[in-house]
Amino acid sequence: MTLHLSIMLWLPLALGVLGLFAPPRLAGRIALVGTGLALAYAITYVVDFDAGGGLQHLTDETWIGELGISYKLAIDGLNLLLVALTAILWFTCTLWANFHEWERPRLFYFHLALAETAVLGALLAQDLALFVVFFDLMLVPFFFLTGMWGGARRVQATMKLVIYTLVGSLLMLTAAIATGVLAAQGDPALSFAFSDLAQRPLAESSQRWIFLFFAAAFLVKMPAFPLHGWMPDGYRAMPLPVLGLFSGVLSKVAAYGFLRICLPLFPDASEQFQMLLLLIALASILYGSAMAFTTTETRLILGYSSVAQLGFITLGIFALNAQGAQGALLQAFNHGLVVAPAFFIVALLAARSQGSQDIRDMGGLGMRAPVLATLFLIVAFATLAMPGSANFVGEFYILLGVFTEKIVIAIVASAGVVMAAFYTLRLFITTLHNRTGARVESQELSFGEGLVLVPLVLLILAIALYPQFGLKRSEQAVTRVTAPVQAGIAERVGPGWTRYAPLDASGTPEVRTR
Amino acid sequence: MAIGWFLAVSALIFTIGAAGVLTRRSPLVILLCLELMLNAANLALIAFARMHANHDGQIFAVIVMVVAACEVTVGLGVIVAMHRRRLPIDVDEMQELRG
Amino acid sequence: MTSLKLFAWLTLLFPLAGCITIALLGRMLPGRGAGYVGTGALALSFGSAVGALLALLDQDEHHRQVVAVAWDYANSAGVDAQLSLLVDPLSVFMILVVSGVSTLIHLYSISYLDSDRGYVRFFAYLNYFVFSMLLLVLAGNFLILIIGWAFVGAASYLLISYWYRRTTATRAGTKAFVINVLGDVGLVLGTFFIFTHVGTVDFLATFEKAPEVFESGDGDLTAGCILLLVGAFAKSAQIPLHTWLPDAMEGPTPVSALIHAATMVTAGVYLIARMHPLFELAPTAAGVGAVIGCLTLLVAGTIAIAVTDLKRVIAYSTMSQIGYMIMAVSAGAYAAGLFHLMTHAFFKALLFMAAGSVIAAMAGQQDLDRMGGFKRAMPFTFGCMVIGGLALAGVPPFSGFFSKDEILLLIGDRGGWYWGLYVAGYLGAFLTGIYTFRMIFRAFYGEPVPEARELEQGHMHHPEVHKNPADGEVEDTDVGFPGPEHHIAEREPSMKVAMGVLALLAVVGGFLQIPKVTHVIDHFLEPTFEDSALYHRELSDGLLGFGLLLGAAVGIAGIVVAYLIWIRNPQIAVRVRERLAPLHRLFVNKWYFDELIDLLVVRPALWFGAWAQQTFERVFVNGLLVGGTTGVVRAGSSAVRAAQTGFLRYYALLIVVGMVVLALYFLLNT
Amino acid sequence: MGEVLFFVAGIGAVAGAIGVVAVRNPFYSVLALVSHLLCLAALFLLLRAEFVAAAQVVVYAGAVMVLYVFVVAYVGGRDEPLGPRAGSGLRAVSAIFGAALFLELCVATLGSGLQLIDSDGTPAPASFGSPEEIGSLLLTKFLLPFEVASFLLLIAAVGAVVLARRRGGLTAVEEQARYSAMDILRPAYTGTMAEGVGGRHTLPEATVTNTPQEAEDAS
Repeated sequence: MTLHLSIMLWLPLALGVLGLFAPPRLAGRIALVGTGLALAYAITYVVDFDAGGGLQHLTDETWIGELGISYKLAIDGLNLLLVALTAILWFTCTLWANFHEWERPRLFYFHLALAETAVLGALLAQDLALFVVFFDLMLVPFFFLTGMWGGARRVQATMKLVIYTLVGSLLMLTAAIATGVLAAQGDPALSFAFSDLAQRPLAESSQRWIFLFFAAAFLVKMPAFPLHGWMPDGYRAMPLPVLGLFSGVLSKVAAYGFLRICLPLFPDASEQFQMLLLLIALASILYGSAMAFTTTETRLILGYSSVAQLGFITLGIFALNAQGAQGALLQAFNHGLVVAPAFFIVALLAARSQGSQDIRDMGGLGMRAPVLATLFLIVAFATLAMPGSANFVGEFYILLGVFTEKIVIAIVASAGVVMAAFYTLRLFITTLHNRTGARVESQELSFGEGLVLVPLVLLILAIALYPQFGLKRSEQAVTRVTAPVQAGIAERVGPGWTRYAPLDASGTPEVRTR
Repeated sequence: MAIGWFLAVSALIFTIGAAGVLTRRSPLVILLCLELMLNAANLALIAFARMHANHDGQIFAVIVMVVAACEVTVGLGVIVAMHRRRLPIDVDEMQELRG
Repeated sequence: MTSLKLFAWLTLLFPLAGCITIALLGRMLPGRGAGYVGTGALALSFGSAVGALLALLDQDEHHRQVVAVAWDYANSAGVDAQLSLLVDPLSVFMILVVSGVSTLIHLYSISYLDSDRGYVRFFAYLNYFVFSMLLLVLAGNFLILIIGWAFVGAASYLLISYWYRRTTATRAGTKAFVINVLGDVGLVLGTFFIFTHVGTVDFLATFEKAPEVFESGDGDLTAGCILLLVGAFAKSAQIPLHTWLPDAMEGPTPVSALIHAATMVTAGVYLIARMHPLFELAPTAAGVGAVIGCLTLLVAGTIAIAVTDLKRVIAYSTMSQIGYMIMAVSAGAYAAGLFHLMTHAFFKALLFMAAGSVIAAMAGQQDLDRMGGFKRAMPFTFGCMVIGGLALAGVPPFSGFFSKDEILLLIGDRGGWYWGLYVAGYLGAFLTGIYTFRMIFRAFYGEPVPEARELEQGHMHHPEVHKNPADGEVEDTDVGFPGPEHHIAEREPSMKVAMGVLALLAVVGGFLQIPKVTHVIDHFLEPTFEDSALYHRELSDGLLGFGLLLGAAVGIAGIVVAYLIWIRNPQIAVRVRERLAPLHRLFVNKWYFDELIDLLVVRPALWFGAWAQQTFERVFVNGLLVGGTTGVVRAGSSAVRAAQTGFLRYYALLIVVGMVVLALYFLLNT
Repeated sequence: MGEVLFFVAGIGAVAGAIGVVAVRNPFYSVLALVSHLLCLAALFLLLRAEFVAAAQVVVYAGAVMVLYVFVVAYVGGRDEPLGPRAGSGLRAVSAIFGAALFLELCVATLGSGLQLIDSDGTPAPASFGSPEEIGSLLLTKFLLPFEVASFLLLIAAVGAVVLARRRGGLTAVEEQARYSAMDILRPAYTGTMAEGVGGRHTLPEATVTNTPQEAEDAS
């Protein structure tokens, strides 16, 4: 029972509130201190993490006793990487924001800080109700950040975003309440803690609709095809650091939700709807890729590529085995780490071509900017999951996981890898290479821009050299998360249920690890 | 005199006040009608206090008077502000809430 | 043991260190500093490779497979990938070839690219490429192999698109990269097929388990091996994934020499040789490889006769030669295939360097139609070109003769349908003779062109306006094109040294393995192929003698035909072209492979993208889903809005009504 | 005596109420309300609520109504058309529901079956409803509501001043451009209390005169 997680969780918000009362030009610095302290905490957790232990740094207090809602926070292998990702990206995005002028800065940084607290809360929560509260709280700051500091047509974009995600959130709220109430039927004490819910399996019929409700909420947030209608407008309108955070972190919280809630709590439904979710993921991959190589707006290319990448992550999750989940988790971390600098770079490119977001107006931007070009190259290669990047390891695990379950889907999905190579290179070449665009001025990175980008890129390189760092820390958690589904499948089909089961030394197919 | 009579008078005054709120157009008069309704409630409260020989109802009435005074002050302030801004002193002219 | 591992790591790390040093500090180095640093790093790497060779030879015959592990790379959830190197005769052989040839090509590039503004970038890329290639051949498991595989693809892209201001170059780079990624995906899926059965990605463990797990001809193994072949074909430019290689000639000539002739494109050969325990268990897959290799060598040979771009002729020749190698290793002639890989690296790099020298003299112009008569102006280049050409055509005693003929002999020895491949191989050898000397005769003989005349008088030709030779586009800035100056071998000692060494190797390289006389390669590689059923084969003397004679005759016949057509009587060429117009059109258009792939893959993908963008997104996502949602919300809100009249008294009435109803409810309930 | 008084006062109260609603001129409405309040005070006395009756007369009929009269005089006590602009249907519906409300109230109170409803009430001590009793209750049992009510009055007074103040200071557009946390304490469009009572117009002018030199002198 420690206070540390609570401190980490509320620190950004506390400093955000402090910033409200500070002079406007100090607000950004104060928010930076808040995110920096959270980052320091996150680093400590990552270093301190015990790969073999379960929930760590547990905080468990009764919040609303009558409803069985507790204030329960903990770190485990499942959320460790994402907490680190959140802290890293928030710090860099705040740093980025600090180099720019904002209207009403105090309010801006306050919302930014509030958003970090909300996301960290959703990730750390070990109680379903608490998760739902924080998950919905995430929407509030992003509503204001997009609506007040956004670009053209921000009101329309905000409305779309809010309506889409609110519908999802309402479904999720209903489903969460139903989960708690239905689970407590045999047992009088209502409880929303994940650990309790996991021990009170639901009937298969109720699992089914509850699962679909949760899935809808998560798929909208990701966004997955065909629920991505808010994405183009939203991505066009969001101010840049916010966009990096939204695409880099928020979509991952949805993927995390699948792993934390759907798989362990609704194993039967997960198995039943596996094919549906796999097909949605596959459609996201193919559709997102196809859109990414036809659209000419830089932000949308990255946006649709995110749709495709999240398709891969979903694919990994619904392989329903440890390899797929492991890959999905690693990929969530990697994609977040990659997409944020990609958005920064896209913003830099837009600034160098007089604000245009269209690749047809760009070209030759790399001519006088070798550092920018190198950074973009590394980020681009990581985005397209080139082997050697940690993204590749993630995709390798994902495809391997799906391959052992549904071989055809894995083979079709791998077409997405080829398409990713094409659209990423297209983005890279049409902006940095080729003939210089008419209104383009090639210019090297400024010091501040380098300060934000270089550490991120170094981090990408570091994790590429040693992806085991993330894998080792999450292995136990993903095995635990997929165990109920695997147990269910094994029970139904019996041992050696797939001919692609790994063999043990004696050459007989071994039963999958529980 | 039986308590029931007082209550009947209270009900009558309350209804008259409500009718006034519903029919009059001047916000000033509407405020007056609200006073009527509050006073009707006061009368009922005091009647019940007498019925049980308990002071609580009277205290209630005093508090209601305070609230009524507050409401009057703020309401009149609004009317004065409206007048300052040369807005029509007519509730039918104000349809800001129309969807 | 430890010194062997150390040398292997050093071989790998020197180019990486060189790349990082050049990238970070290159701009501070004066003049050709970056070039010297890059070449120095490569020379150290080659030294380490030699060290590794010596250390390996010190090992006992049966302990020549050493795994060097650095750290866990991805070791969880059943996957057991470590960052490990497999040092055995095969990989040491490969690192020797790669680092050796690379060092020479670096040396050549020091002068050749001297006036390019991207000098530093070029050497950083080139070092990165060598690092990647060494990683590929040293990889100790599938994951690391795939990483090296993709890294060389990326390096290849970067170097093809090196003159990034040219749209032709960036387009060629994209094409190469995408096709290579396709190969990566094939490799990944192939790995899955194998991994799901053997449960490990480590090479040695896989090879050890494979015979236990798979029966010969197992369906999954065949599928896996064919997918591995997809990777090999994409990288080694075999039909139908070869279309990127000719386009890759957009890159600077040293790049063509190093990546697209000597090293990277032969990775497919290495892959099949490395996977030989698997391919021997999946004979169908091996057969596919042999047939495709054979087809490629014929198709590429025919195209090489027809195209007029100097570098593309050599590129198609490369395709064709790799066809021989793929055919060889697929048919079990491992040592012969790898031997040819080595000799090919020598003479093909030499040919490209010589071609680069000619192109420099032509100020970037690559069209054979506009060349001629360079023999007197560039004697050294001419000499190198002829040595390379003779080696390529397989004229004894040049290196190509021994390696190519050993391949064909071993294939003929397999018997059965392999006889078809045997015959096709000799047909290909005949074509090789023709196109090689067509190229040499047209560039060096005949009436000297103005550029050649100028050079004879001691002046290099310099165009007034710099243009992209591929599409005539004028270069608009000072970066991203070859630069104003050009450098030829006759004037640059470093180019001369590099070409001279390679010419020497192209002449004597074949003596390493003369049938019945020397068996250096065979013996050296034996530990790797110890368990192979096809490795230890003895050829009968009759076949051997007949094959060697036939090989020499076919090569020389090709040269004679070329001489008759292009020197003796140039009208023959025109007449043949007219007589066989449809065939010529087919060859010049490269058998329409580009068009076919365009029709089958690119267009449908683009069409789907456009459809998704313009129709689906608008109608379904925006119209139905977004529009539907907002429509429902809007209809609901307008219904509620009708109730909002804005009249204060109306709201008051609603309150009264509510009160009445509520009171009524309670009254009725009591 | 009690009955007579009840009927006189009751009829007076109802008549006053009808007067408030029916008269067209707001000024007369106020006067009618005053008479209504006085009659009501008499009814309070009959119910032995002496303190409340007194407060009713002094505070309500006296102070509050004076405020009304002032405002009516300030705004201009013009006659207003009684007919509603918004459809006559509203009027009919109002009448129906008004009548229904009255009926329901009567049924609810008179038909409730309360035992004491037909009596004169529980016998009470002589001191019932006296200022002492009410006073001691207000300061003991009902201390908190009492204090809250006084605070509410204070807020209402301040609010009225803010609402009715003379406008000055920043223009609306400028104010809207800058939001800060201080807005919670001093919302936009409000200005300062000083402005409200018509004193200094803007705060900055007053502070600008404070030069560093003066500040030093002051310390």
